[in-house]
Amino acid sequence: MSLGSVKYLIGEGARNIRANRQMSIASIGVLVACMLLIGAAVLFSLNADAVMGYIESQNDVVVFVVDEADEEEAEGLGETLSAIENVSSVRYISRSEALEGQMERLGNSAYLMDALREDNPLPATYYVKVKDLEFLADTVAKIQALDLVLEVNSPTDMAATMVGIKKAVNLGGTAIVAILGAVSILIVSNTIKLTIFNRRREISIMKYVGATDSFIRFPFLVEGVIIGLCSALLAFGLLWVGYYYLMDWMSAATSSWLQLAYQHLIRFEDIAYRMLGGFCGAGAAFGVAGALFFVGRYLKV
Amino acid sequence: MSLGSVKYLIGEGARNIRANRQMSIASIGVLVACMLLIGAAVLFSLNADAVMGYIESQNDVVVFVVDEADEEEAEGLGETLSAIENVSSVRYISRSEALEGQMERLGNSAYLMDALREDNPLPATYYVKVKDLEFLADTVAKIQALDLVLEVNSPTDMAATMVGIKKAVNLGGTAIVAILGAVSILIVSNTIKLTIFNRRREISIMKYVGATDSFIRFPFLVEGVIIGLCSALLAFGLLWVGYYYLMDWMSAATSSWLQLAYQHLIRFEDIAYRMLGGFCGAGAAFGVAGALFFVGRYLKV
Amino acid sequence: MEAIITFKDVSKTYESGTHALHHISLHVDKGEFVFIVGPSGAGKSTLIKMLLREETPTKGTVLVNGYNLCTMKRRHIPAFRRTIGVVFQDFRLIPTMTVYENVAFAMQVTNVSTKYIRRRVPYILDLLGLAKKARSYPPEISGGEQQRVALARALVNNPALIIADEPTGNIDPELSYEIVELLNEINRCGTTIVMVTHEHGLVAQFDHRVIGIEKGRITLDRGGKQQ
Amino acid sequence: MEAIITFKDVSKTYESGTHALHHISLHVDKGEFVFIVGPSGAGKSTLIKMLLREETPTKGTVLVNGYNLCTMKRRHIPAFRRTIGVVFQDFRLIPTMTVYENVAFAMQVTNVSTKYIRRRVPYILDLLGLAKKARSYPPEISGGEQQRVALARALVNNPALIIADEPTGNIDPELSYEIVELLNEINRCGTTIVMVTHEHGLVAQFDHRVIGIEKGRITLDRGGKQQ
Ligand SMILES: Nc1ncnc2c1ncn2[C@@H]1O[C@H](COP(=O)(O)OP(=O)(O)OP(=O)(O)O)[C@@H](O)[C@H]1O
Ligand SMILES: Nc1ncnc2c1ncn2[C@@H]1O[C@H](COP(=O)(O)OP(=O)(O)OP(=O)(O)O)[C@@H](O)[C@H]1O
Ligand SMILES: [Mg+2]
Ligand SMILES: [Mg+2]
Repeated sequence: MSLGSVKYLIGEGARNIRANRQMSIASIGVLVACMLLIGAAVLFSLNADAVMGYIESQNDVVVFVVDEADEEEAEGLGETLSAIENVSSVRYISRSEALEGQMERLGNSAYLMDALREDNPLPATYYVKVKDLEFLADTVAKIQALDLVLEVNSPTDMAATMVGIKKAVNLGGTAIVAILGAVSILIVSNTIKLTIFNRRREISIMKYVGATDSFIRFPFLVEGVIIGLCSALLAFGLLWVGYYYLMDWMSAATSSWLQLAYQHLIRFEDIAYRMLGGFCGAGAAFGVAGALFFVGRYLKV
Repeated sequence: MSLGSVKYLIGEGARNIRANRQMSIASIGVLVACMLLIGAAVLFSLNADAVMGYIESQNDVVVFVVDEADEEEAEGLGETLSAIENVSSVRYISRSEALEGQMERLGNSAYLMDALREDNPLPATYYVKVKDLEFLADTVAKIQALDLVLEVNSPTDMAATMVGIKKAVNLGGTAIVAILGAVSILIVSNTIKLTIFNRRREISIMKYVGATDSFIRFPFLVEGVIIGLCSALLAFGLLWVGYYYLMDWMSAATSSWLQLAYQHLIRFEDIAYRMLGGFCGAGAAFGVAGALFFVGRYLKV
Repeated sequence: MEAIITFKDVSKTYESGTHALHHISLHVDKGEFVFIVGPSGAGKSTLIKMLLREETPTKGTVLVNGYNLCTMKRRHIPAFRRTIGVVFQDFRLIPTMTVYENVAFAMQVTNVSTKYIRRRVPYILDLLGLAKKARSYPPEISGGEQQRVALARALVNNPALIIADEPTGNIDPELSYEIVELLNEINRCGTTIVMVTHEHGLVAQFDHRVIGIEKGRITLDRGGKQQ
Repeated sequence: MEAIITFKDVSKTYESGTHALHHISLHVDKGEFVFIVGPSGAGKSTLIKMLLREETPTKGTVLVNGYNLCTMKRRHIPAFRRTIGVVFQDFRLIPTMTVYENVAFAMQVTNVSTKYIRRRVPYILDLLGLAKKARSYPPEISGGEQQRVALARALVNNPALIIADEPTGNIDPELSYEIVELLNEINRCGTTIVMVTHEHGLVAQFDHRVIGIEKGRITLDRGGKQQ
């Protein structure tokens, strides 16, 4: 194809968008709708993941130190604990601190424990945070094997739950995005089919005048890619604005729970480039699919 | 219109589906996709709600009874508590039971508490479940005002969180369904537009031959309603099958968390009728919208 | 005699700026047979479209079959159009309906009984030599056959006024003659006929009124000898 | 002389079961001007569609411009079609393109320079009296004008073979004569022309070869006196 032809064909693609205004607008509407859905699902699942990660990190393994250990030995244990692979942080609570904590927890009924002040039955304690709850059992076994350790209480059930939820969130998020993706492909390809079906006569006339398949396809490709990219930009913009409004609303929320979640939400900028890239890719794919797969059947004349 | 005409027009509607096979299939595809999305969102949010409701119901208000109360008086308090409006159930733990519970919770370190056996410092306790966490503060105030009540420990923070999460789930669920609904309407109406745009020439010819607007619209209505109802049944069936497979998978899951969730999921039969009704309504609306709103613009010849 | 078509000083300018008709005034009486002739682009089809209210005049008044097409309400248009049978220059057949259905459709809109439709449509198709093509779709038949289907649709309701825009453009001379003969027959029973044609042969053979249009103006209006 | 069109015992039966052509054998030499006549539904358009490979024969062989249309590969069809200029009976103009664009499109597919297109298209439109309609869309022009656009598109590439299926059906006799005169002129420069027509007047005026088709069979093949 000569340069003149290519210029002409690109011009044709742009002209077709105007000539088939009704169809172009309908296609853009459908595309934007689908991209918005997928974008929202991706944002939601990334955020759920982030929040779950934070909640997970809040779980402690409680290590009781034998009463015989003095302060120095206890500190040594702390260092040993920190050195274990899966341990991310270690917090020490001495025996008296432990008692006070216990009393505090009882609230107004704390005086019930006053009797214990003289003969503190509570052991010194290490609160250990692990990096990955999935390998909790391993880590607990390692700690248990250490000297000076009286007892290890690990949130095994909580850990199982958290690991379960996190897996569910991951799996669910992926599944939702995949399902939305599949549904979108179905919807979008049906829309392309309808749009091209509308122009089957035009396509056949072009063939009768001696146009090659690629000569007919190219403007469809240009047209589809332009429509796809416009939709991508529109969807991206709408999602950005919508996300900012949502963040704004959450930052103003009084619920401590929402506040907590808010602090661990990802910022739009963090995934903006990838999302824009994905949208543009999907938009361009729209043009390619239309020109390559759906125009084809009407070219056989 | 005569009966003969009505029969003819219904026949026309059915015939058009076959005559415009490509468009009919595309429309059904788009409709089914949209209905599946909305149905899945509704199922998800109803289930999330049910599971949250269960978790919420696990929260106890702890009522400590004054040491002076004897067994009989304590029982009387139980009845009084049960009579309070927002209270759903009441569980009594005597002083010795309380101590044993405490020791059990300490696990292997229980012997630390052995010393307390003689002079049990723990009070008898009522674990009170409330119906609605939102009115927890009220209920707690009422309990506090009762005789024989030493102290009330209520999960206020937990309650606030739970209420927050439940609100978020409700709001989120409604929002998702609403957004999906809006997006679906956009997609579906664009599809109707394209389908009817495809037949604008046919419509104008009918007008030139002397057909009234309603004579042209009626077959479109019949056609749309048939397509809508077929899509509704298809979507309903797919959702049913999908839900059953999901339930099957969850029931076989080893995670205790998934098991717990599974036991509180709603059964498909519980909402099947309403969902089928909703789908059929939406499907019929598809036909009506097509015939009333979108055919109109091409009738003006 | 009573006028069935009256044009009073009608002008038509299309949105594109083309002046298709200039100050046309015209009377056609009930029962007349009128040929309209003129070069390509003269405004013949525009005139025909005006009779059907497919286009409305930019200026002037059009009265057809007792309806004032310039002031009539939109909801009265269908009833008005049913009083007219039209053959369009571009046929305007519905491609998703068979030949039979295309013709039957024009009857269905008038609310006549199904039984009558079942008898009438085959009769008309047979009259125009289309009996074998009843179950074909328009894209599957020849140009002349399509044109005859359009004619069948115009005739099927026994309208008081038949308007035909080149009904024989795709038909061989022998069949054309037969078709105009058929229209002539129908005309004798009292139906008014307005026919646009390029075939001077036909115009000469059937001695009817001839209206000539050139560049949007009437340049000829010659009564046939019957008048 | 060298044959540009050869039909060897060609039969065509449509899917609907219609036998449109029966054992047609036919030679057209380079530089000939052939009229094809026959009643409606005789199979003239089917023959024309065969020449373009719009339809393929059920039996027999068609050779056009050196291509064997029955065995040729799908990817060679466009190149083949560019060697032919066709006027379709139903015009086949693209409704979303202006008159100018419709004609220019036929040149764009042949890869000629934009400069040449810009000079050639207005020239051809002017030749057919369409200069003023260049920027109109097909639905906005008269039937005869549309037909002339179809003709302009067929002529614009200076093809070796021009096939015209009733190119004057919607055009008044004077202009029809001029158009056939134009084709005659083109023919004199060596272009082969095959034209289906119903107008016996034209056939008589231009003394060329006439092929008559009836019920799918050649019933007449009369050479013009030039031969
Ligand atoms: N919809 C339209 N919009 C703009 N201009 C139009 C439209 N229809 C027709 N015209 C123009 O109006 C003029 C008259 O057109 P009309 O169709 O009435 O001609 P005609 O006499 O029927 O010609 P023909 O014999 O070729 O059918 C022509 O110049 C044509 O281009
Ligand atoms: N696509 C098709 N499918 C089935 N039958 C067809 C098809 N096209 C044409 N026919 C039939 O084949 C026969 C010949 O048709 P053709 O179009 O060749 O006639 P024609 O000579 O061009 O007539 P006209 O002068 O009316 O245009 C007719 O009976 C027609 O109904
Ligand atoms: Mg006309
Ligand atoms: Mg033909």
